[in-house]
Amino acid sequence: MVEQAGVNYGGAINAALRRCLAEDERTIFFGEDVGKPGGVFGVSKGLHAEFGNRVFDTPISETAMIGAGVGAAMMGMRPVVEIMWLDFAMVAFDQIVNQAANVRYVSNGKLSAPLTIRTQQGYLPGSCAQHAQNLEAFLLHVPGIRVCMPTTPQEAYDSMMSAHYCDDPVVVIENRGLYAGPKTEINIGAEPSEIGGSVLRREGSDITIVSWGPIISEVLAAGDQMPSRGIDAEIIEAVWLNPFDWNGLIRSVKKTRRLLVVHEANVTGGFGGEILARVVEWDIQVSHMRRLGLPDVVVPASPVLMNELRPSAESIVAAAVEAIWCRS
Amino acid sequence: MVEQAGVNYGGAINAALRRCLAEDERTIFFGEDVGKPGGVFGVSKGLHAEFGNRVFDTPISETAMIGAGVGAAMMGMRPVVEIMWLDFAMVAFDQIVNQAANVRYVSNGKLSAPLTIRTQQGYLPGSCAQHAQNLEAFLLHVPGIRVCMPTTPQEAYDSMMSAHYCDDPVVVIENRGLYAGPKTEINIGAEPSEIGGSVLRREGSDITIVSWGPIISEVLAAGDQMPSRGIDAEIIEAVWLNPFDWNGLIRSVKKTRRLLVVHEANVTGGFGGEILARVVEWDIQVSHMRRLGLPDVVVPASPVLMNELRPSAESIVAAAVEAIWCRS
Amino acid sequence: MGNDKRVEHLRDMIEIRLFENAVFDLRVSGEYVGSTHLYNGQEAIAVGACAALGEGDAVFSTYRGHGWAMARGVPALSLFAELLNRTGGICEGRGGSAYFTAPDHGFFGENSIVGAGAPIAVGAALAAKYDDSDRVTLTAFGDGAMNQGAVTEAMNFAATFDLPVIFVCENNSYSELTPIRDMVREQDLTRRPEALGIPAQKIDGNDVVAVEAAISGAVAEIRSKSGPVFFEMMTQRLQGHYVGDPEHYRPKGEIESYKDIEPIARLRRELNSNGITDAELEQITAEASKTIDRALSQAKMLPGLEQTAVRDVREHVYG
Amino acid sequence: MGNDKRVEHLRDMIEIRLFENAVFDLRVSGEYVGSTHLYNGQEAIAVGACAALGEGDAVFSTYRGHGWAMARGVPALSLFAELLNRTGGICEGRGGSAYFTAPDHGFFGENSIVGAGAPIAVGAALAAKYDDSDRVTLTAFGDGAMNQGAVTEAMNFAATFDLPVIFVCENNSYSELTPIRDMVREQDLTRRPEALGIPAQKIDGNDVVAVEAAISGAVAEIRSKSGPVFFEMMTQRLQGHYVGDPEHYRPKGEIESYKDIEPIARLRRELNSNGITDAELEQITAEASKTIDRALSQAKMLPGLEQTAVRDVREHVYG
Ligand SMILES: Cc1ncc(C[n+]2csc(CCOP(=O)(O)OP(=O)(O)O)c2C)c(N)n1
Ligand SMILES: Cc1ncc(C[n+]2csc(CCOP(=O)(O)OP(=O)(O)O)c2C)c(N)n1
Ligand SMILES: [Mg+2]
Ligand SMILES: [Mg+2]
Repeated sequence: MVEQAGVNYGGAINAALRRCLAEDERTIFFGEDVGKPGGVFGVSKGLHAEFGNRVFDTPISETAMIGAGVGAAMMGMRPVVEIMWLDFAMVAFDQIVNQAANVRYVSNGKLSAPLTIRTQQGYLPGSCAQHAQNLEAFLLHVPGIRVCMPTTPQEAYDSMMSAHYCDDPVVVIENRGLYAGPKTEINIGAEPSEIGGSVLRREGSDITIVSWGPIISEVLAAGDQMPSRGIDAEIIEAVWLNPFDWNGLIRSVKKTRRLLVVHEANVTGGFGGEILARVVEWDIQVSHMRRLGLPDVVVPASPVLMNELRPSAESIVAAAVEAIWCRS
Repeated sequence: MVEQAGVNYGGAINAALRRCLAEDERTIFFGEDVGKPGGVFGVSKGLHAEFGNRVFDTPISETAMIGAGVGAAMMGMRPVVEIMWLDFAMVAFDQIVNQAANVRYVSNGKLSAPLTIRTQQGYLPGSCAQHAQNLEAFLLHVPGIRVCMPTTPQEAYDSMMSAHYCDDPVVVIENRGLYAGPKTEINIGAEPSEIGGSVLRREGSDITIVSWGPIISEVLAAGDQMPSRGIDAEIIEAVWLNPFDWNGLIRSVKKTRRLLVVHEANVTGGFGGEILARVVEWDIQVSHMRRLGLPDVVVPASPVLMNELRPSAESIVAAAVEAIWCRS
Repeated sequence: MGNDKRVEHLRDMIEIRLFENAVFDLRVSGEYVGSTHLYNGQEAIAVGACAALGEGDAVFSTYRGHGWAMARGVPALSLFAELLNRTGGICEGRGGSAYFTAPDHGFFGENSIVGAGAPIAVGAALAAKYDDSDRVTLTAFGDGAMNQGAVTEAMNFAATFDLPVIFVCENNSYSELTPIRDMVREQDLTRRPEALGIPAQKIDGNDVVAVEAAISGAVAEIRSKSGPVFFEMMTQRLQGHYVGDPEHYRPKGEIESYKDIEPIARLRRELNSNGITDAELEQITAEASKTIDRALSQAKMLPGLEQTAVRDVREHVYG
Repeated sequence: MGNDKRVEHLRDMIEIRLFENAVFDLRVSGEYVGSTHLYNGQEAIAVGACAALGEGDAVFSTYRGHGWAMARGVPALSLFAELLNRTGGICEGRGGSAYFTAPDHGFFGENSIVGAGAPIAVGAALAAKYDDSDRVTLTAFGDGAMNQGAVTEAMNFAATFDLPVIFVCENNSYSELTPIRDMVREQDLTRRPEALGIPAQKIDGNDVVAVEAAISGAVAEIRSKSGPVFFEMMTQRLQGHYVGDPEHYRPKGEIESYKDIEPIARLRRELNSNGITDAELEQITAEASKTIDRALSQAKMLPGLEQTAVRDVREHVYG
């Protein structure tokens, strides 16, 4: 039964969590301040009141939280654990890398850990170094962990639902700058789809730009500016990074023969390198490939400094112009 | 004053630690079982007896250990902290990613953290999943952390010395399979060199193979087998991964026009992708580039299974043959 | 507790001991490779504890967990097979010595990261609040693990939410190669859980009867909805931390000093004085020995992993 | 303690309060952006503690550390400048509200990862064993941080090696938006360090005199080579966890109930009854107000980061 709801990004996640809790008894949801206070970003508002002790606040113990998620999932629950910032998961990274990721493989499939870790990341103006990193590349180097980064209300709703019904650990990386965004009508109630998939955000023929996370809005803005420079960009949002929609990417690159990857993470060791490497290894003939991301620097707190570093519509347009005019 | 010493890999590290402790009062060295027992792998044998409480055993508290290293370094010491397996650093990853890495940048250079973390990693036959990962790519995505992976006694000695005198945090990744290797004559006592640098392990003209870690021995064996297949490989060992010797790599690739990266880490998100991406971005004309690594799988304990997965001289030769004959 | 039950415990402990001895030989002779941590000397803890648990209860141990797996009823055959790269191994070769896992037997596995099993066990206990079971979860870890933050976090989490979990600290006096007494200032480890509001008790971990009694009591309390309980079980290991450990750090004569207090010797003596004859005791050992020998020879006859598991080596993986 | 010293403490506390009020206004009006955690209500702890420390001692705080920076003597000007994206900011804009760092003042910085500062402080204390200093290190963290494994590990490490460090837990009864009492079973947090062998004491953290006395005592003991000490300082915060926190979780009337016990009101009352007149007290406030106002207007006149720091934005970085 597909219904519509007018929600913003945070509201969409709230709606998805509510639905998981309502329709699936195995769901529990916990994290710091997510219960009675309804979450530092208000995302879980009302859930504790509605679902009682299935939604609860935890001590500031990320290792215990994620570990408890792994253990509960092993016993057949479908826990959703909120880690307030992905940066904070570093104190508990063992529970993701060495524990959650291994459960199914090492037990030869006798156990699984259908755990969803909801978290958010990224630099907003004024974020300090320890609250500003884009760390998806770490997770993408861990076999056994699935990762998505929704940026619209519909994507957020859908990916939370897919993550919940996935039989393996999924990290859903949200962004605090999006929670209070504009309301849009989204479909709710449809059968959750399998994890995976990308969204074609703009069709074009000259260059493929693949991106993920909130920087996609800069990419889209850049895409809109490009026609005036004679460039027609195709823009793919990789909502799911694992599994990644390689087929969609290949199709597009075969058409445009040019590729630009834009991510907010530091360039070196970021997932952009993986994408370029795969295009090379698959022998797709391209005339130009580049990455755009944060230079290899810790994020400074001052927005004045941060703005010098972060990719922007401007730098994205410039990269596209270079791809088309300087090197074709 | 350059002297010679006949040491194996473990002995070389022991010699370097002894020298740091002897010539630099700021040196302290601690970790689990490194003091009185002399280390689980015997690498620190005799150091506690010689240097007393400057070499000591710690509780099994990696977060406290690395944190203590960061704090002591901030106060002007030159601590060396041993983390028995890099896998175990996952319980304390915050202290590397969010703490050590930030000290100099965020304080605008008023503080630094000249800390050396000695650790080792990798899969040997029978290693269980949690003692088998090759995690260098995580560290290479963290601006502010330096990384090296020595594999010979001389490299181990030199990189430990360079790490010690580096003013920023360095992770020295060793390998337990190498510690008890054959003794060789190495130079000790020379002025420590700056961090960085690679070693040209074989000169050749047909294909550049860049690799790091103990898999280099498979690469070298493969290189020896290749002439019979009409291939003359150039083999670069990237002893330092950050800073990486990009110039050395470029020089070689410009000559051979073919590149193969071999690492033991999982392929997806591994540092091989970064290398291919850079070659692309620097517009170096190549006819063929590939990566070889562990497929995206948790390491199984049984050597029978593990051997199906790990790169070997055989698979390296095959990759080179493909590069030369199927696609030039 | 009557003699019958004691005899059963003795048999179980001897089987574990003989299993481990066999493992030692296999490892030393190179019939398999990989890091191996034996349970010799600590058998009373797993055997006593598992005797007090029900089928539906969940056990999480560390890498030093062969004894726990066996005490949960996992057949020695499937453990030998796991080590010897045979199909039919408990994890088809993916787990190995340090990662035995048998959920069918309520054994949710070993764990090779010190302290990491405790939070996961707490999660299993958390699940019991919602899944209408009366499952009790037990997690075992060493003295050294007490210094790993994960264990404190897990205990506090369990205390805060009154979770049905039993923490068993097997204090064998060493954290790997270093005496625990040198790595803590306060020697009484039960003070830590107490400081978190968890009732805690020191138990003679060499006394299988005492162990069973302690865990039985805890299980009864927990099933009637009380929160976590902690036991520090005092014991010793009778060999190196791992197979191959030269034990240079071990004071001379230490192992000999355990000769009479280690759990099997102790229980034999007790049964002796309860009227069980030496001949009867030898009979038990002989039977246990047969059981283990048979399991080993059966395991050796299983097909190698080459034939099956290799084909599926990438299954259950998500790159 | 005489009136003079009390008056000095009052002035310091008021300066911090007014600094934080100014910061609140700047943040709310959007003159700068970024997460900001104010110290209002907890001033007696930083002021009392820093009064007991010497120049060569080292302080590590959390993100709620503006008061600690000021109590260590870091000029308000350089803190305002840091927030307002001006050159001359204490970290030239790289640190921001949550990462003030001023080693010249023995202030080794804020830290925005809960609990992470404790192990680092322990490292600074470790260094003092070797560097011939008699440095005492003090690390402050919140009640909620007690549940972070890092803090237990740090305390145990310090206890095991008798390190010269003072752990100050500022118990303001909330971990962000959640009452600490709901997140622990045992309410007395001093039991935790005690269980690790660390002497621990609860202190009225609103009483600057009591705080100074406690820390002075600890410093004296530590300088004569005793090990770590722990204080749970009972206090309250007088506003949200961060600027912008709507504080829905806060029971009605709670803040009002603090009116008379919060440290500034308390000390004013005390001085009043010691014979200091209201007029004299107002005079102190007026002077403090002038100091802070002047610092702010000076900061606003500093050149923006655009002019200098931007050029060097990639310096000290190692990609
Ligand atoms: C996080 C982590 N640190 C270090 C190790 C290495 N290690 C394995 S066992 C062990 C000693 C554990 O001692 P204890 O907890 O007393 O257990 P025991 O081995 O005595 O059973 C250590 C340090 C590890 N596996 N994980
Ligand atoms: C590891 C980690 N987890 C969570 C957070 C988010 N967080 C920031 S402050 C805070 C509350 C801390 O409470 P407490 O320790 O009592 O200090 P207070 O804020 O009251 O001073 C939380 C949960 C964080 N910064 N780091
Ligand atoms: Mg032990
Ligand atoms: Mg608090």
